[in-house]
Amino acid sequence: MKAKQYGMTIDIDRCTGCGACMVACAVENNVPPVPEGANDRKGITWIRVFPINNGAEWPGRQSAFVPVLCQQCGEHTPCVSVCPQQAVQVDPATGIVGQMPERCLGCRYCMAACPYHARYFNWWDPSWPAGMEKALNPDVAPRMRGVVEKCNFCHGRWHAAKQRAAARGQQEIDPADYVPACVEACPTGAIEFGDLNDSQSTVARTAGEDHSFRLLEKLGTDPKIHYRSKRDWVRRVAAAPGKEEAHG
Amino acid sequence: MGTTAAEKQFIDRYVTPQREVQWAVYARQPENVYFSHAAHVKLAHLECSSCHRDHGQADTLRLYEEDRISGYSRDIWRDMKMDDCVACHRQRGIENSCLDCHK
Amino acid sequence: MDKAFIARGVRRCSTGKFVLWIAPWAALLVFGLYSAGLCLVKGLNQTNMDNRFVFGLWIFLDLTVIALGAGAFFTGFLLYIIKVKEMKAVINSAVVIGLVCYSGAVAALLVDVGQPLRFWFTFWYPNVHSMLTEVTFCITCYLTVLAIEYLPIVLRNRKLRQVPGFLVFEFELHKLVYVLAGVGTFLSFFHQGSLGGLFGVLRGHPFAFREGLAVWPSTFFLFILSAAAVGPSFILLTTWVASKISRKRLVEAQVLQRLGRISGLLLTAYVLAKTMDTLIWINRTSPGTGFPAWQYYSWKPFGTWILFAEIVVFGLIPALILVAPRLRARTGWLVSAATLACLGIALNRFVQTVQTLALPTLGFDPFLSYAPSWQEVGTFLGVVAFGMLVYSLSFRYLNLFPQERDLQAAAVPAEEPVLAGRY
Amino acid sequence: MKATRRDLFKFAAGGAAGLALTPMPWRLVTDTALWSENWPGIPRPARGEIRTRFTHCALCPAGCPVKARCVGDQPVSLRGLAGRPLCAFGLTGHHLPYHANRVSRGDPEGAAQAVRAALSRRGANESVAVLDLRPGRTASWTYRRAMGALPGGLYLAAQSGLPAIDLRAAKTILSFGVPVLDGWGTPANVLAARAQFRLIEAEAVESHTAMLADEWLPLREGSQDALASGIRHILTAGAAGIPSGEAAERSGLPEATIVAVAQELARGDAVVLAREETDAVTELNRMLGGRAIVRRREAPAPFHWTRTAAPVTRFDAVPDQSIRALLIDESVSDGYFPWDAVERKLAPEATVVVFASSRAGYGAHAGFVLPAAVYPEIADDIPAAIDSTAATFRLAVPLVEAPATVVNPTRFVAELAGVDAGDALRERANAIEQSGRGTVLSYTDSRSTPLRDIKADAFWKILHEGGCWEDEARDQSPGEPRASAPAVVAMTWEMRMARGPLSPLVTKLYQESNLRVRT
Repeated sequence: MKAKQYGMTIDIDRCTGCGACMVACAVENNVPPVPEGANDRKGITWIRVFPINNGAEWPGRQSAFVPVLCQQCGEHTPCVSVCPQQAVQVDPATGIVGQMPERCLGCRYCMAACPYHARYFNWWDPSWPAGMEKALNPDVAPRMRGVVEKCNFCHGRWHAAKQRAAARGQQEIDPADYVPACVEACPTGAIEFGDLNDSQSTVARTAGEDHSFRLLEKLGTDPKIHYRSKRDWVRRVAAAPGKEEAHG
Repeated sequence: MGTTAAEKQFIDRYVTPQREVQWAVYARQPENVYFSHAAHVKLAHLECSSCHRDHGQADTLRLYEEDRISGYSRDIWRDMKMDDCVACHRQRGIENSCLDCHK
Repeated sequence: MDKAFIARGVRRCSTGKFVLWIAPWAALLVFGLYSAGLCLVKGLNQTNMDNRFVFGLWIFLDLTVIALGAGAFFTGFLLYIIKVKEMKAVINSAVVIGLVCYSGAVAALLVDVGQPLRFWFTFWYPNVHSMLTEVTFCITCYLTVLAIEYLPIVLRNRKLRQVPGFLVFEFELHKLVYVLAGVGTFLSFFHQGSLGGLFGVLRGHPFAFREGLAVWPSTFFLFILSAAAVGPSFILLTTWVASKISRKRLVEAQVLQRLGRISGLLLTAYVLAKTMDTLIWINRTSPGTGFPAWQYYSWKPFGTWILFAEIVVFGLIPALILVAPRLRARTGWLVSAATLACLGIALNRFVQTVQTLALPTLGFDPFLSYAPSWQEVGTFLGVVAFGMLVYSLSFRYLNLFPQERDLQAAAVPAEEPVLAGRY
Repeated sequence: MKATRRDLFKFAAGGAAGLALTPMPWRLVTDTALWSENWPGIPRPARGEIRTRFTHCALCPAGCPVKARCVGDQPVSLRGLAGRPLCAFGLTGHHLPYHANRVSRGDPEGAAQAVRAALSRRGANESVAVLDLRPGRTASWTYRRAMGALPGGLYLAAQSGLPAIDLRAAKTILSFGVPVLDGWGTPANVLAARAQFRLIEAEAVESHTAMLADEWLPLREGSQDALASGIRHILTAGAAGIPSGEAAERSGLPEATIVAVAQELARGDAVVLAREETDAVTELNRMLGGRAIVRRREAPAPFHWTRTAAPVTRFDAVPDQSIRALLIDESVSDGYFPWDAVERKLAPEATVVVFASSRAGYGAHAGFVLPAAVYPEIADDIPAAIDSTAATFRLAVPLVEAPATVVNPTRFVAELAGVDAGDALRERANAIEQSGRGTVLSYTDSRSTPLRDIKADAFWKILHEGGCWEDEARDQSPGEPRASAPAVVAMTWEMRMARGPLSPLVTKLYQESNLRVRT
């Protein structure tokens, strides 16, 4: 089987900041709601949409939304090398950076290492309103308190696709059969998903387009999430490392 | 049905009050394991007995044992441990990263 | 009433007085245990750390305390490997300090992880590429070494040595001391370094990221050097404080000065190295990752003053004082210089941990601030109290300062027949 | 021999050393680590056969088609169909039965008696009324029939015979605070038409729509009419409205901007949308006379319903202090009246009964709160959205079993009035089927067939297994812009946030992130 490099291209100009991706992700991956009073820094959102603006006042003011999820770094993957007990691993077959909650000690070193803040810690044991645990997705195991978790391109769906392929007696999964929840949920089709190694795939094409960039590219972590915007200020704010202007 | 004492008891306990039977599964893997029988039977053509013991042949079932602290079936820790999965995968040269089997 | 336990020939305050001194620390320890217990039972939601500020007070504490505890291995190194005889006067105290610091740090670490029940995973499934693995292994090993080094000191207690078996054991153990010192030194060099590496390898945080030799970023070596430099200062400081509190002369003056001198020399070397490292970082490393270095200091309150304070106020100045014989000779200068040095190391560790996490990386990140919750502070204080208790008890019942008795005898002649001192 | 203290120490030390050699400590270490994987507090998702079921989202009139992934009968995730995406609320619809402030029990008998008592002591010009927060449903017909049968019965609704907005016919849209790009109308339609129309969003705060609009006019709070009539003044060359200077003065916008907007509207095919439609807005629309405002034909209903049904009374047309007993169906709502507006209409000591699934609504003020089923627990049809030019008939079918305690509002009201509610949805379906108009789209095989080629039972089956009837788009005669606005507040994002019911996961949008602001 040829090794895949699953990746995404996100068209910022298409994102309406509706938040469907965030909610769909939480539903798909059994991410619990935070307890009352917890803030945005203690909650878990595998994909998070940041509102940004060009810092100007009306009429010059412009705003946009940047969805940020695990960038699935392919090189010097910051979180992999730091984990003291091999709870993080880049799957050679898919290029997906996997996090193993059951192996995780909860030292949070990987979170400190991640420049995208795409990793989340379970500060509480997961809890859903009475009865709602019936509505959990059987393909994803709920995590326990005290471990780190993150986006893994809806790996439950990858398993399901594998399963269907196997039932058909095939090894390879059908690309159309495996799409992460956020991609599926996005009403404007701002997010494209596919195999970057496959030159036929949409992502492989759009990733190379003009106006496309990656977050903190200069860190040399070779992220597999490519962003795109025709607006210069968006590229400036989103691509540039920590500037004082334009905070969400 | 209900001829033997056991069957009768079963009917009184579960069928009549329509209660779900809490089946004790020897091979119940932990929640974080994704196991596809299709992949192992249809693609790899494994015999059932190669993982599950020869329940087919036996006419009595072993007692189900469960670890008091971890709550896992003892069978898993006997011959369905992760090490066993990994060993077999290695042997057959199937790529094994955590995410292959863990969900 | 506990006279039987107190070493011959030294004076200790009355039991009642001692209990009074112990009591508040004991209370603090209990409070610390309670806060730590909360974090263990209810989970880390008890802290004010969050997904962005993943490390807080505790990691800062660990790094600082371990740096200060370096006095233990370094004094041992000086005494047994380089044969600096003066160190004999403080080695026991140094060992206790080391033990206190390291056990405290390890305790704090155990509370800091989300799944303490899985602490052994690191040993069972180690990832050899992780600096944290290195730290964990070295610190646990070194803690064992310290315990073994501590044992003979305990066994030499007046009461315990009545057990013949102990005496023999202690004697045998003492032969090992050189080996232990060697091993301790080796381990310490490594984990002090890897503690530095911990943040130096974070290419995700260009503020902390450093290039270096092979797998080790420059901070690896800077941490070794700084720890070695400040260790003696801290021993100096603690000895001085102990003698002030107990109102006794514990060591001869030149011992402290010797400590100060060593500390000063190393500190000078450290300041030079640190300066060079900073320059390289500002001009090459940081820009290379797309982050102009000025940017880090554009976030109040972390202005460039912090860099200045770290290198000059708490680095260069104490270094100069300590290397200057005339200043060193004056206790006031000596002690305050040592204090500055210790504060400097704390500031450096603070910058490494807290400032690194506070600075934004993405263009649309906010600058973060964080204040520890009372549970965190409680645990922190618990560790401090634990240290005070162990040290106080050791000071009272064990022979931490071999010179004390002679100084005592010299001060008060014929207190009791001099011969009585040699058993 | 007697044991000394030292022996005790020895024993302890020996015991500790010995224990370390047994497997006990090691097993303990392993098992506790395993226990940390499934200690109490970590729920176990149910396993079972994966099924797919179709329904329609009843949370707003968009009524988006829903593809539910179920384990056994329990839906575990909802998805839209290709090109018909779900919003954040729709995606979490299957959580609503478990939402936090759900009304669990009530006192139906007590409520019924109270209403009957109220009826008996009803004054000459006092009325008993049903307030329907989602008019245009089959349930609404049942209410109207019931009220028609009751002496002094009134059927109250926010709007009647609303004109539809045909986005395809609009080139320029001036919106006063309407979240056009943030959940208004049918998102799929809006997205499809987005490329063709230019959106000018006049709103005091920078809402999501304001961010995404082609132009944002940050006018002062409450200066909507000023801007509207200012524009009118320009378009009529000073014949009507207020001078643009004054408009600029009051709205806080540069005069040049207002003029530019006016000119843009003048280019034709422009429509003005407003969250609160006032005369100024209506006048402006009438003047622009865009083709975007069209009249929509209602879906057919059984003849005997239309004969016996009470007329739709606009809520604000009811005289004050005249309602003796008020029944409010809050189980689904596309907008609501502020409570003080409702209170004004009530007679002293009036009886108020609220059917609600969430405690966040009128329940606080009502004498009786009866638990109602929530989507997706109940079969209900969804009225056509404001931007659909043709009538539609689609069902939200139950995916989850409703708790035993819930009360069916329509049945309750019908029994009260002695009207036989029967299987209203089925009757309606038959009526539509007899009309033979329009086409039926089935989601299971995504085929659309003319209704006349389908038998009644087949039609009913399709409606239940995921299918939708759409009227043929005839009669596009321009609709009359509404004269004056009822004091209804449209169900915007903020409203949903405030009144619920909500999935606990929606907190991701405003608590675990700062994407949305909860007001």
